[in-house]
Amino acid sequence: MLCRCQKQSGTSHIMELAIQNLISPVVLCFVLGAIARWVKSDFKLPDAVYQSLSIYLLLAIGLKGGVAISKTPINELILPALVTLALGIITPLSAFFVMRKFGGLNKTDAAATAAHYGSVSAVTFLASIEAAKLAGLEFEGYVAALMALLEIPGIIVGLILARGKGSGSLGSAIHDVVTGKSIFLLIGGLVIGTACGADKIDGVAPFFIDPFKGVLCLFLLELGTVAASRMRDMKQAGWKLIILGSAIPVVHGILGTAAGILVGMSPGGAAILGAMVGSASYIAAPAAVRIALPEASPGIYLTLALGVTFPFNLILGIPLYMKTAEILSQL
Amino acid sequence: MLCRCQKQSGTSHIMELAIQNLISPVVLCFVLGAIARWVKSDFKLPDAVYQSLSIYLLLAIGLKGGVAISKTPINELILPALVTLALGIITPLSAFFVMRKFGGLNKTDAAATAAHYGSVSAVTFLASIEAAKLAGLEFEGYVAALMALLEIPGIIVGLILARGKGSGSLGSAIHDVVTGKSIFLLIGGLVIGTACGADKIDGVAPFFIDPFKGVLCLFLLELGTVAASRMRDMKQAGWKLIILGSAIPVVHGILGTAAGILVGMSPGGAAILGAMVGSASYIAAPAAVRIALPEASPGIYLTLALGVTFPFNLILGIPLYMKTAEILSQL
Amino acid sequence: MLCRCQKQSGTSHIMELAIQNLISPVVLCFVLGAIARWVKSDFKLPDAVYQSLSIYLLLAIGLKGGVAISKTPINELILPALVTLALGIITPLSAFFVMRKFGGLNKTDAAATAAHYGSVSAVTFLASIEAAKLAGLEFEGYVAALMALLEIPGIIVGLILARGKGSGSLGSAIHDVVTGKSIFLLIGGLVIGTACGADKIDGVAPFFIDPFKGVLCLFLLELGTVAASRMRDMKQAGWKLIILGSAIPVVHGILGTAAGILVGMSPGGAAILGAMVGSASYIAAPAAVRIALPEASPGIYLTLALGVTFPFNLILGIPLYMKTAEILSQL
Amino acid sequence: MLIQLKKVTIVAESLLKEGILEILKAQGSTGYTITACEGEGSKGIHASDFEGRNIQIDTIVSSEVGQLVLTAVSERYMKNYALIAYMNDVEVVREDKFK
Amino acid sequence: MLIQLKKVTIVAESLLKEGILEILKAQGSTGYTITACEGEGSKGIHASDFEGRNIQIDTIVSSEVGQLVLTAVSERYMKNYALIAYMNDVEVVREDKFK
Amino acid sequence: MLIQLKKVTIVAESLLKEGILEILKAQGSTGYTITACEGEGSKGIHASDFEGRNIQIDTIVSSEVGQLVLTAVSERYMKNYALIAYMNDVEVVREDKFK
Ligand SMILES: Nc1ncnc2c1ncn2[C@@H]1O[C@H](COP(=O)(O)O)[C@@H](O)[C@H]1O
Ligand SMILES: Nc1ncnc2c1ncn2[C@@H]1O[C@H](COP(=O)(O)O)[C@@H](O)[C@H]1O
Ligand SMILES: Nc1ncnc2c1ncn2[C@@H]1O[C@H](COP(=O)(O)O)[C@@H](O)[C@H]1O
Ligand code: NA
Ligand code: NA
Ligand code: NA
Repeated sequence: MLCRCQKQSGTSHIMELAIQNLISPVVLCFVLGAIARWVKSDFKLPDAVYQSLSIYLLLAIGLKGGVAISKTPINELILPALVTLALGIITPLSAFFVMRKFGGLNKTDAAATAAHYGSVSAVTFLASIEAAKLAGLEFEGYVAALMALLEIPGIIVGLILARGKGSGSLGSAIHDVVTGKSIFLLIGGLVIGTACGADKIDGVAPFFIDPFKGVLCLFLLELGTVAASRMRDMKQAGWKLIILGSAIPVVHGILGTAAGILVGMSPGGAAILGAMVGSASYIAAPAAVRIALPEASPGIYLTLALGVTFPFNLILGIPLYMKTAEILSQL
Repeated sequence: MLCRCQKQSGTSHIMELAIQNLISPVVLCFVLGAIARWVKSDFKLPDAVYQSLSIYLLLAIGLKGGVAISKTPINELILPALVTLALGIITPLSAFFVMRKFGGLNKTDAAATAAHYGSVSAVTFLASIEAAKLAGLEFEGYVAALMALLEIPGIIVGLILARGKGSGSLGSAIHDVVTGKSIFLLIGGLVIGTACGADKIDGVAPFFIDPFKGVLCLFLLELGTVAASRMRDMKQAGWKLIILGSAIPVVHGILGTAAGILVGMSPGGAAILGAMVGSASYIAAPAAVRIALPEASPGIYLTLALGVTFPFNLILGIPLYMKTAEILSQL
Repeated sequence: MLCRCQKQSGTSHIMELAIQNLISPVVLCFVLGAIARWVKSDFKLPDAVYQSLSIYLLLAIGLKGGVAISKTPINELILPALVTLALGIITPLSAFFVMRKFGGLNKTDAAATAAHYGSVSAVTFLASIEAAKLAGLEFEGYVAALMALLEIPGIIVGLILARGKGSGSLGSAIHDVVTGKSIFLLIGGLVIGTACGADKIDGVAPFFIDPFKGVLCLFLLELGTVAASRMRDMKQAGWKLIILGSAIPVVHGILGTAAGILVGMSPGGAAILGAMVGSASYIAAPAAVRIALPEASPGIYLTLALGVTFPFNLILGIPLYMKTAEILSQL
Repeated sequence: MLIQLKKVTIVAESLLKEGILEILKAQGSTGYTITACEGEGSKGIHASDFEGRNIQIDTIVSSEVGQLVLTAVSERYMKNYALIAYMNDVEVVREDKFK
Repeated sequence: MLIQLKKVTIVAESLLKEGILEILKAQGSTGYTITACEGEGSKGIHASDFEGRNIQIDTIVSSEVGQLVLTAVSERYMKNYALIAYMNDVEVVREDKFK
Repeated sequence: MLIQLKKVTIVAESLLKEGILEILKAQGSTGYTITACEGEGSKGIHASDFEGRNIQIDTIVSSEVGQLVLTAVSERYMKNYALIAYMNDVEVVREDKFK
């Protein structure tokens, strides 16, 4: 009875969290961008600036994460890192299985989609951090390092799953993934942040740390217009896929959250890990998949990642993972 | 006698205000930009960045204004809002009348120009805020909301004035105005700011609020080069129009200031309202007018708005409205 | 014996300084950019943004320098200014001589290179300021004004040295140099900063001052990729030139440092002056030289300035000048 | 394997983008490429710098569609707006993409 | 003084940049010009907005090289990627730059 | 209604912008369109990244003016600067805009 009662209050709490999460500059800017597209406004962030904001965000995430690593004893990092790597291998497999079995996708499309769900969406990661802060939850600073770890394996597993189906060598595909600008900047930032430590990074905080959230708003404004375009393409993906695009993040997200709690992370940190695991990449993965798996249909994987799963996580997923973390941490 | 005496000290005070207003980073950057053009420097802010600065400024104005609205009891807002709307309908009519009667413009050109004077220049608004701060004047935070209100009706009245003269439907013209990026972002920012309130907007203040004035400097640097090009086109407009382009802001500006005082705004707020009413739009209005009134000559309306009225207000108009507000508030 | 002992500890101290200098966000971002090029990452800061960061940095240097000038009694400025001008005339002559005598360059190429070594690299200047801060050294705020002074004469002397060899009029070349965007913005910023003074510039500090170092990081990230490309072109320049490209900054840098100490500057300020004098321009000079001396080979002067001398100063030169300043100031 | 088609190029102030694209679609063009550009011509003034500079729109079409596009665009915009339009021969791979 | 050559133009999603440039080099082109652009065609979706929009690659080559480039590019990319390719005649100054 | 003219295209390092535009005006061109671009050719190095990359300048002119422009540009710049220049036939609407 206590359990059910808790569950009920939990449910209502999730709605509150969801609403509190919704009414934030970050989420509302995303919504505003989507509206811009829907009302056919001519708003458009110039390409050069949109790309530069990406560069800024990834480098800044890296720097912040690096500082956190420099403060964390290595043995505290090992377990979360291993679990993150494991999740980066498991989740593309489960996504592949689901997409083949229930989604009716061919092998290449399923593998391409799996690569996206195995990797991570940097913006979902950031949104989950904002949500955790808003909810007053503490979290481990090294989560950004986990994000970097989570980006790569999923993509590689996805490409391996598609193999045989023609396409180039795996080696050159992996080189492309690792030197691709998004992962390169993230890892570069992590290394610089770790090497410099908190004191020296402090000097660049007024650029890389303090205005970060505002820059994220501007980025999401543009991402909203892009996501809204993807939502229009949903017919191509079909209803079955759209439902799976909401179900997979729930499963993966809860899995990630539970794993985080299990290895002793704080509820906030576990929820953030859950959001990462539940998210689907739409920056690093699409570029890699497009080159390595040209026959896969971007109309499927991009629409799922950016048109379905990203908004789902932003609005419902993240509060759900936070609530899950809270409940699990009390067990 | 007291009156004359006051007037004299008033006059000298205006000069002081004007000089104090002139020697500010914002104004001097505008002047530097104009000089760049005059000495044929190759300085040029890349287009993509200039557009992004506009986006930033409009969104930031909106957010700030929204926070102010969220703090203001609605009944305090009603009267200033109504008076602003009224001014947005009256001023294009008076500008139309003057341009037809004294400016010798044909109906279309007069209506196009009226649309500009009926709307508002966001940068003049910002410059008046800086000037008010510099002069130590308090003002109402909700003025940004008034600016949003003032942007639209003037353009619509202008388009109506031109009607009959061929051109497309008014409905689609209005759709274009409201979804045009400048007004869309301003209103979007207002809504987000109002919904989030001060606490949540605080998190993005290091991006949207603190560096705002510096960004404005960079924007004005480029705007200076654009305005200097317009000043070269003054021959096309003719001396008569240039004189009117300085007289109209004085009349509208004093009208706006007086109206502000009348509805109980502070001297600072009334002066800012005056600057808005006295200003001529050169972002939203030109785009709308160009599409809806193609026969109207941009060589007239753009030169007046950006080459004559904007620098006039920046240098002389704003101090004048501040002095006017001070005098009227003491009556 | 004391001297030798000092020298030893001095040497070790230089290594420490060099390492401390290396492990900073600014330098590591430069290295990261170079690595991006070496591993063939597709990282690239869009051109429009790179140009805008230049604009930002130059204007900000100017504003800061202007504030410093507004606080400094003129008579304190005169001596350093005169010595800077003298160095701006001497160093292109010595570079020309060395490049002709030891570098085996023809007259035009030697003059073109001399113009670069006579002028100053803004980014080296900034890096030396960061290094001085890191080392806890105080320095004179007016060094930015010295930098502006040092930019122009070297270029003009270089062009004069090349004369006779066809090419256009010196007058129009000088006009181009002075109205070229980099020098125009620097001087414009200085004038605005001086006119406004500390109080008014304070209002734009959250944009122009606080995030400055972070912006510099982003700029150096891109500059690293550009410099790495230049390093690839080193074969064209040849080993003799590469050695000279490291020797000249040492000589000029120590000369500049000594001159700074001589006119009574602080050790920090003298080291910064040394870094400026030892640096070679790769923004203002190349543009001017390319137009005025088209026969000169960019493969030589650009590679020397950006591929050899800039990284040399960043990593070894600056600590050397700081150590030199320390030693000389104790004499 | 190469087929003779026309490339129609329209350089115009960027405000006209939507309208020109509508014309292209209506006249039977199956695709287009837009490039940002600047320029000068007989009409010195552009409506708004906030709206960006000029755009160049290229579309590969059959000769007949090309004629129709040029006529429609110039009739609708040439008088009042800054705009030029021209076309030239191109040899294209895979003609089926343009039908 | 003017020599008749071909200008080959390829408009493609920007991810293909490296691959296309490799083909150009392999087939004997001595230079190229790249412009950023946007567009629409038969393939609506592009891989990643982070990677930038489309690119247009122009290369001035002899007629034979032009044929080779068009064939190689369309064989390698036309099926799966958003790409068009065409060429037209140009009269060029200083032909030695293109050999 | 369509008139045969020439489109002259010049791709050059962006520092040359002012000089090239002067030549255009002097030789009788009535307008031009500039696009930002990047590229590679025989001259690997460009003067300054701060000044931006290459520019492409297009101008629609008569055949005679085209010849003059090509000659003037190549004489003045071809030797020392990174630059190519060529022209091709175009069919233009409203020839009066180009005279
Ligand atoms: N002769 C020309 N050659 C190339 N582009 C031109 C020419 N004339 C005009 N343009 C372009 O077309 C735009 C509009 O021209 P206009 O309507 O003549 O002002 C200009 O801004 C240029 O970009
Ligand atoms: N008919 C066309 N005319 C001009 N550009 C086109 C045309 N069709 C396609 N394109 C360009 O080529 C790109 C790829 O086309 P597609 O493979 O058909 O999607 C588009 O994004 C356009 O930039
Ligand atoms: N064969 C070519 N095809 C297209 N563009 C070229 C070609 N050769 C050179 N270019 C362009 O012209 C510029 C200058 O060429 P160059 O003088 O050969 O270095 C290059 O940066 C390219 O943008
Ligand atoms: Na994931
Ligand atoms: Na007004
Ligand atoms: Na120097």
